Amino acid sequence: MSNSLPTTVETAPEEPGRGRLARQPAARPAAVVLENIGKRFDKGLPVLDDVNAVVRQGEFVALLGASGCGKSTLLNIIAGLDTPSAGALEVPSDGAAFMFQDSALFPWLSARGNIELALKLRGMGRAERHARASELLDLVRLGHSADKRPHELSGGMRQRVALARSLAQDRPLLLMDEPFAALDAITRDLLHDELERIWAETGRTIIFVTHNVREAVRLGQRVLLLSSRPGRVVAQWDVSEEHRTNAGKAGELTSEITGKLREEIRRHA
Amino acid sequence: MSNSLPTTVETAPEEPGRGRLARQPAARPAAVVLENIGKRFDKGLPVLDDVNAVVRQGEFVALLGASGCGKSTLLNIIAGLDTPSAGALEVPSDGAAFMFQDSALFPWLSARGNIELALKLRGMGRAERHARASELLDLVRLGHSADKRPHELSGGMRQRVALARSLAQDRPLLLMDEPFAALDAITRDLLHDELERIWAETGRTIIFVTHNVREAVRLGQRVLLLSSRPGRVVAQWDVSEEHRTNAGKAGELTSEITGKLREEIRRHA
Amino acid sequence: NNTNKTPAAPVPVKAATLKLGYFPNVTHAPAIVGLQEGLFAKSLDGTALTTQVFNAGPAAIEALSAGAIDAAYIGPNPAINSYVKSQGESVRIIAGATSGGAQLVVKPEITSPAQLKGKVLATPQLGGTQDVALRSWLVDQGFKTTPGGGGDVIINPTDNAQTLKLFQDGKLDGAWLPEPWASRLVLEAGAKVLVNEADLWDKGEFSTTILIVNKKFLAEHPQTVTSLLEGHVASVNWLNDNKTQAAEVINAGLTKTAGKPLAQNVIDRSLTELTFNVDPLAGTFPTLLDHGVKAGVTKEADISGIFDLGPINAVLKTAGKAAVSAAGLGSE
Amino acid sequence: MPEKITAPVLKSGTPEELRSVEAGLDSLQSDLDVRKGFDWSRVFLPVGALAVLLLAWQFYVSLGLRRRDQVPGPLDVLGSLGSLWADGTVQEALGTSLQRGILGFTISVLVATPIGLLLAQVQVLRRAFGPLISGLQVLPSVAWVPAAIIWFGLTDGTVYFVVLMGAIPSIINGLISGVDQIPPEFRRMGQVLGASRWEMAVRVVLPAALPGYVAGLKQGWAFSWRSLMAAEIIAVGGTLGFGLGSMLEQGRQLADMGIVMSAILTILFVGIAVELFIFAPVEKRLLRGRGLLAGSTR
Amino acid sequence: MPEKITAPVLKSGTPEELRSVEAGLDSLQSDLDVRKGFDWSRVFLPVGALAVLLLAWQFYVSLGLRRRDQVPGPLDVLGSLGSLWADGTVQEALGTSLQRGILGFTISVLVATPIGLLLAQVQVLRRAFGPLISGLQVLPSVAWVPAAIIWFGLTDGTVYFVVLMGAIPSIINGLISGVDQIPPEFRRMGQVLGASRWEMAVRVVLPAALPGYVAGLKQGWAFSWRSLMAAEIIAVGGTLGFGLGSMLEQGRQLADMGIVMSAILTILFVGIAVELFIFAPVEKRLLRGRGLLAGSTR
Ligand SMILES: Nc1ncnc2c1ncn2[C@@H]1O[C@H](COP(=O)(O)OP(=O)(O)OP(=O)(O)O)[C@@H](O)[C@H]1O
Ligand SMILES: Nc1ncnc2c1ncn2[C@@H]1O[C@H](COP(=O)(O)OP(=O)(O)OP(=O)(O)O)[C@@H](O)[C@H]1O
Ligand SMILES: [Mg+2]
Ligand SMILES: [Mg+2]
Repeated sequence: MSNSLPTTVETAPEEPGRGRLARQPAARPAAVVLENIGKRFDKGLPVLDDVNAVVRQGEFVALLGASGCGKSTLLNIIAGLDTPSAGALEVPSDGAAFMFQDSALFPWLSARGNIELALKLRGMGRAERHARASELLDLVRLGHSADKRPHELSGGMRQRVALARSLAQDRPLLLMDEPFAALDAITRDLLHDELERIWAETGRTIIFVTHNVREAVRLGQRVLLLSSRPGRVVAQWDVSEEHRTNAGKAGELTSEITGKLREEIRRHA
Repeated sequence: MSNSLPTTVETAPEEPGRGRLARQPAARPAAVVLENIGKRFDKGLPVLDDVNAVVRQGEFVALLGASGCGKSTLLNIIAGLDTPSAGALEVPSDGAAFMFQDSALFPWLSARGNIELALKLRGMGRAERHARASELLDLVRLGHSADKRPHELSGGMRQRVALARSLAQDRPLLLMDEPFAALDAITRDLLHDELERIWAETGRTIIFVTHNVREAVRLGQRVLLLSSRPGRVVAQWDVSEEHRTNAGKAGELTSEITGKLREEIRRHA
Repeated sequence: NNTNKTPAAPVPVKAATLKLGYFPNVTHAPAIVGLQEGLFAKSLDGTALTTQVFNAGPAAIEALSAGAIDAAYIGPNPAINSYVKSQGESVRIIAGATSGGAQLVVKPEITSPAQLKGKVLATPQLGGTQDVALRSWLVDQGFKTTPGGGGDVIINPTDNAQTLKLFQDGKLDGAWLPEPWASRLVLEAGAKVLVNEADLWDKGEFSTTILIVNKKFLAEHPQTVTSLLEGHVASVNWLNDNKTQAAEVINAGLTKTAGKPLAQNVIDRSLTELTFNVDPLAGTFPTLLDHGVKAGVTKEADISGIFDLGPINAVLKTAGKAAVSAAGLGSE
Repeated sequence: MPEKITAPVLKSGTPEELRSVEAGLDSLQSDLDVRKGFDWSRVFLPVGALAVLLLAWQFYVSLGLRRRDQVPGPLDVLGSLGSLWADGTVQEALGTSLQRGILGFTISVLVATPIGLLLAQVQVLRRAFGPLISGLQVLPSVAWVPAAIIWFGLTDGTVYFVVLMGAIPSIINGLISGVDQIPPEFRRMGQVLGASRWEMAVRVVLPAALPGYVAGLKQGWAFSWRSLMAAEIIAVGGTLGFGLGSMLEQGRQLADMGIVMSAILTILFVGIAVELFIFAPVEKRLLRGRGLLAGSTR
Repeated sequence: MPEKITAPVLKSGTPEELRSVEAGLDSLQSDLDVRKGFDWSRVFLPVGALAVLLLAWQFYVSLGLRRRDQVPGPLDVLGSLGSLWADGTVQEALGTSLQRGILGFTISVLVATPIGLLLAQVQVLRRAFGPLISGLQVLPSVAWVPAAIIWFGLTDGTVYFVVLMGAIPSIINGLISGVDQIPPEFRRMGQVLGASRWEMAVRVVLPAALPGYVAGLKQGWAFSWRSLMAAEIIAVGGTLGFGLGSMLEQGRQLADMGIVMSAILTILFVGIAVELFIFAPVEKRLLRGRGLLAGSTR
């Protein structure tokens, strides 16, 4: 179920999404359209060059790529936090929820305060805010540390607070930059399930970056591979229902993607 | 090849280390001895309680545990950056090299500058410093970004600079807190090999924290599992040469450790 | 200078330099004229003269006390204060310079002292000559005042320049001021003279500016002090002999030090109000002190010994003029 | 039998050698600190330092290098302070100045904070007015006196105007500096969370800049207090109350170093008290809340 | 055919709607900024703001609410400034003051920096002397004048002493505040790297605190300049040169608003120039080097 596209990207995957969701991604309108996006910082070499991609509403897309290839930069551009040096993009008018690679918690607020601020800024009332924050903290298994300040939390706990905060935002598009990198395998599994449940329930469009190919195959409906220097979408794979149920098939896809990634990295090392 | 020790820790593993190193860990003197270490912050519950462990000189030990269980706290105590609230410890008199969980690069120095500072503080001359820094940057595949400031580096690149900086320190004990968490699978593999090579060459004692059980089995001679709330060494496994050469055996050990980890986490969830 | 190699009996020597302080003000005309006309330079032959211009009394006294300057033209009050506080260790008055020239000027609609009730008046500084004069005069008129500002008439000790602005703005009803400020208020702000301080004193004479020296300097360099006094006397004489040129010379000096001359009518009126006289009018000093005590701004103090008029009398004698009196407050 | 040792026993690996004592002490100290309530060393140490300085002063005076009226000893000053206290002058001056200082500073903070935030957030305004404000900051208080007198006469309005003109630019600059040091990800996060300009300023930028802002407030307080002293010299007594600045000036007019030193000591005392009982606790709380206290000497 | 659009075309998902223009403009702006060399808006904007203020002033004056000699218009002041320039007074005053200000500030920095570092690093010293330094900071310049005259006479020593006493406590406090805000991991990293106390101070603490330190320097510069103005009033001419403070005081003594305003404008000009050509570039470089420029309005 793979198709490597060295330079061009199929804007609409022919294959429908996983069966567990009744929706047909191809039929749904695009949520994010990237057209020939290029980005260079100051005087440096281009980081992104001619990136083309379409993400349909409700899609769950995994973004893979070597360290430093431009994944975070691309998410920043999609979120409107950075402007591309070239190309055009189409994004939802009401912005995106974004979970940064570093947790970027506000150090003057407790874990709960950080989440409640996100809720407050979307206009939620005080009582509701409190209840919802507790819910989200429980979701990320941090109910017991709600009143700790970020500096009193471990790295993984901070990441979970950031995850909860990004979920607190009620936006149709959710961008996540390595959301589970600092978590142990078990907590990660639990949160995978939670994220999938939320995705299924709310129908959000999710783009997430990961270095864990297994995770990408486990969660994504589609996996995009970014090359390095310059970053470009060099391959994409659709993940079907079959990959999900059949461990062997999933393993096969995982090694295929890993192989392609290795090939990409070798080109530059 | 596993022995679960719910509360006590065998101070000297009976099994010799992997064959690829001729040394016999049990015969070598202890580098780090932790005796009934306890730690609580301010008014909170104890984070660590009655931690006992011995790490012999030249040993490569992996530390596993749920997110927030106290791994970083333990490393801080070993490094002398934090004092335990109870217990006694024995550490090398000349301190430890330490790679923090967050890269903690100095933002006013370039990647090279950060590494050179570490070299300078161990008293290395200017010319040698420059050459050694270049070497280390190449080692972590960042030769091309030597002059970038931390804020111009991607998360994974920052982590690699921090790795290079910790290797720049010439200390017999090296503590690493999730050193590869933000790296893609391929770069991670490359750096695993490099780290193993350096370990074999220099005979340093290495204690590293990871959430990747596979990585723990791949690199460690011994794997310690910390429980949560309070943190305590609840199990340890010796990783033999056999696990290294036989993929099946390694997979077995990995799932055994994962199972034990799951059990530990479930006790608290 | 100020060398003191033999502590037991210092042999008086001529000082290498004399540091003289004064204010860029018409009341310090003897200093300005002495410098402008080179009278000090001539009399101090062999001793270099450096000058220092001050804007306010405290800094001048502090400098004199510390030996940063050796002699200064100054008002009588700072000199008395310094003498009292240092138990006579700091300064000596060696000559008078200027007298007269202080008036209570008020808004034109105020024509009698009785109308002052509840009004706001200004003086140059709390406890200063004019401040004391105003307070004691008000007591004589039957008003009560307190140094804190309360009483029947409110007294605001304020910088003279600010007083002018405040008066122009109608925020003050009057002020007891020395020259040239009394003149400036009259000529530039339409004030009217209610009281001329001269009317309150015997023969209309009261000290406005005097010449003082550091006590130690006087002991070590009496010749230099005498030379200074020669210049001073010459300067006062010049002022009294050249009334027509005086305004021009003073204004030239003011332009150099203060940056700007006084308006012609202001300086003319000021000079008619002021008298230049080497007599320090020692006899008025006990009264000055009494007034201060009466007004509640000074305490009883002993100022006998504040004058050292020996040198000036020697100079006057050489010139064939009458000696001046210390009125029992020091050597003659 | 696990032996409980609260302070860690540091034994070295092979040669039994103590680990860098310095580092151990440092971390010990910072750890112990956090636990206590009010730390009395915060009061005793400065008082001790002051006592040492007083002794040095007494020693200098007893050398007899200067006339006693020029450089009075601590005891002379104490006597002078005592008599000023007895006739109520010190209390009056202290009360007047404190009231003016606190009111003036409060107004300054209320005026400067929104202006500072606005300038820090809107580039055009900052570029246009930032240099001007730095320019105003270096204007001496006395420069404002003529204008203040024209507008307010000899009333407390003049005093407050001079104080405001002294403190406001400093607080604005302090706030702007604090805002400049905010790590950009906080703003970016605010933007992601959909903060409006107002919410960004109040919920993200201001709290993020708080440590720098408090540092600016400290400098602003110093400016306002010094400006107040300058303003109180404009006029002594009369319609303007008698403050510490007036007392200092009066001492100079009367050539009475006892009064001058009494005024200086009182001003110094106010400064130390404000630091000890207002700024120090605020700063400490702020730093502790952000985990910045570890390793700091605050 | 990939169409190259440098500015992003922002189209919305379903209802074709423009994304928050504000955010777009902001990020556009911050991105463009970084690229340019010297940005002339940094000079034109403040000059423009000044021009607007001058016009407002002229307008106020032309209303004729006040007598012209009390509130002179910009043109009157320009005339007065012109004549002062013609006779060399302004140049002399400016030169003297600038020289003193720069020298005094430099000495202050050299003295205050080691003291500040020491206090920031050693808790006992900080607790003992920190409050004292905050107390000294609020002492008005005039409080130092009598002591300075006693010790240094009427020499430049007196001026510098007053300037130092004004600037040093402020710079120390600024540095301490900057050090307090250092994230603790930097110190910890320094400790791990085996930095000695000295290396820690110079290689870790000082550079980490640099943004806060520069903010403190700015406040210290303001203090030193204002103290200088106060010191220049002690005495005019003679052994003490004629500075801007003397010029201002002279104007006040003469009640000549033309001279007063000329002095104020010159001081303002110096303040603006120092901000524009010294502090602004230093700050900008510092912030840019640390990636703090994005989103900042500096
Ligand atoms: N502000 C900047 N200035 C200059 N170069 C930058 C800047 N930000 C990022 N870069 C460069 O852009 C490249 C891509 O960075 P980015 O953070 O997008 O990588 P990434 O794919 O997220 O990597 P990682 O997996 O390590 O997080 C890197 O080479 C980095 O050095
Ligand atoms: N300064 C502190 N004050 C209070 N509690 C703290 C502090 N530092 C750590 N903790 C608590 O100690 C516990 C262990 O933290 P630690 O950072 O050691 O976890 P960890 O095992 O490294 O977790 P992770 O894998 O997520 O990094 C956490 O519950 C955390 O909340
Ligand atoms: Mg990234
Ligand atoms: Mg950790």
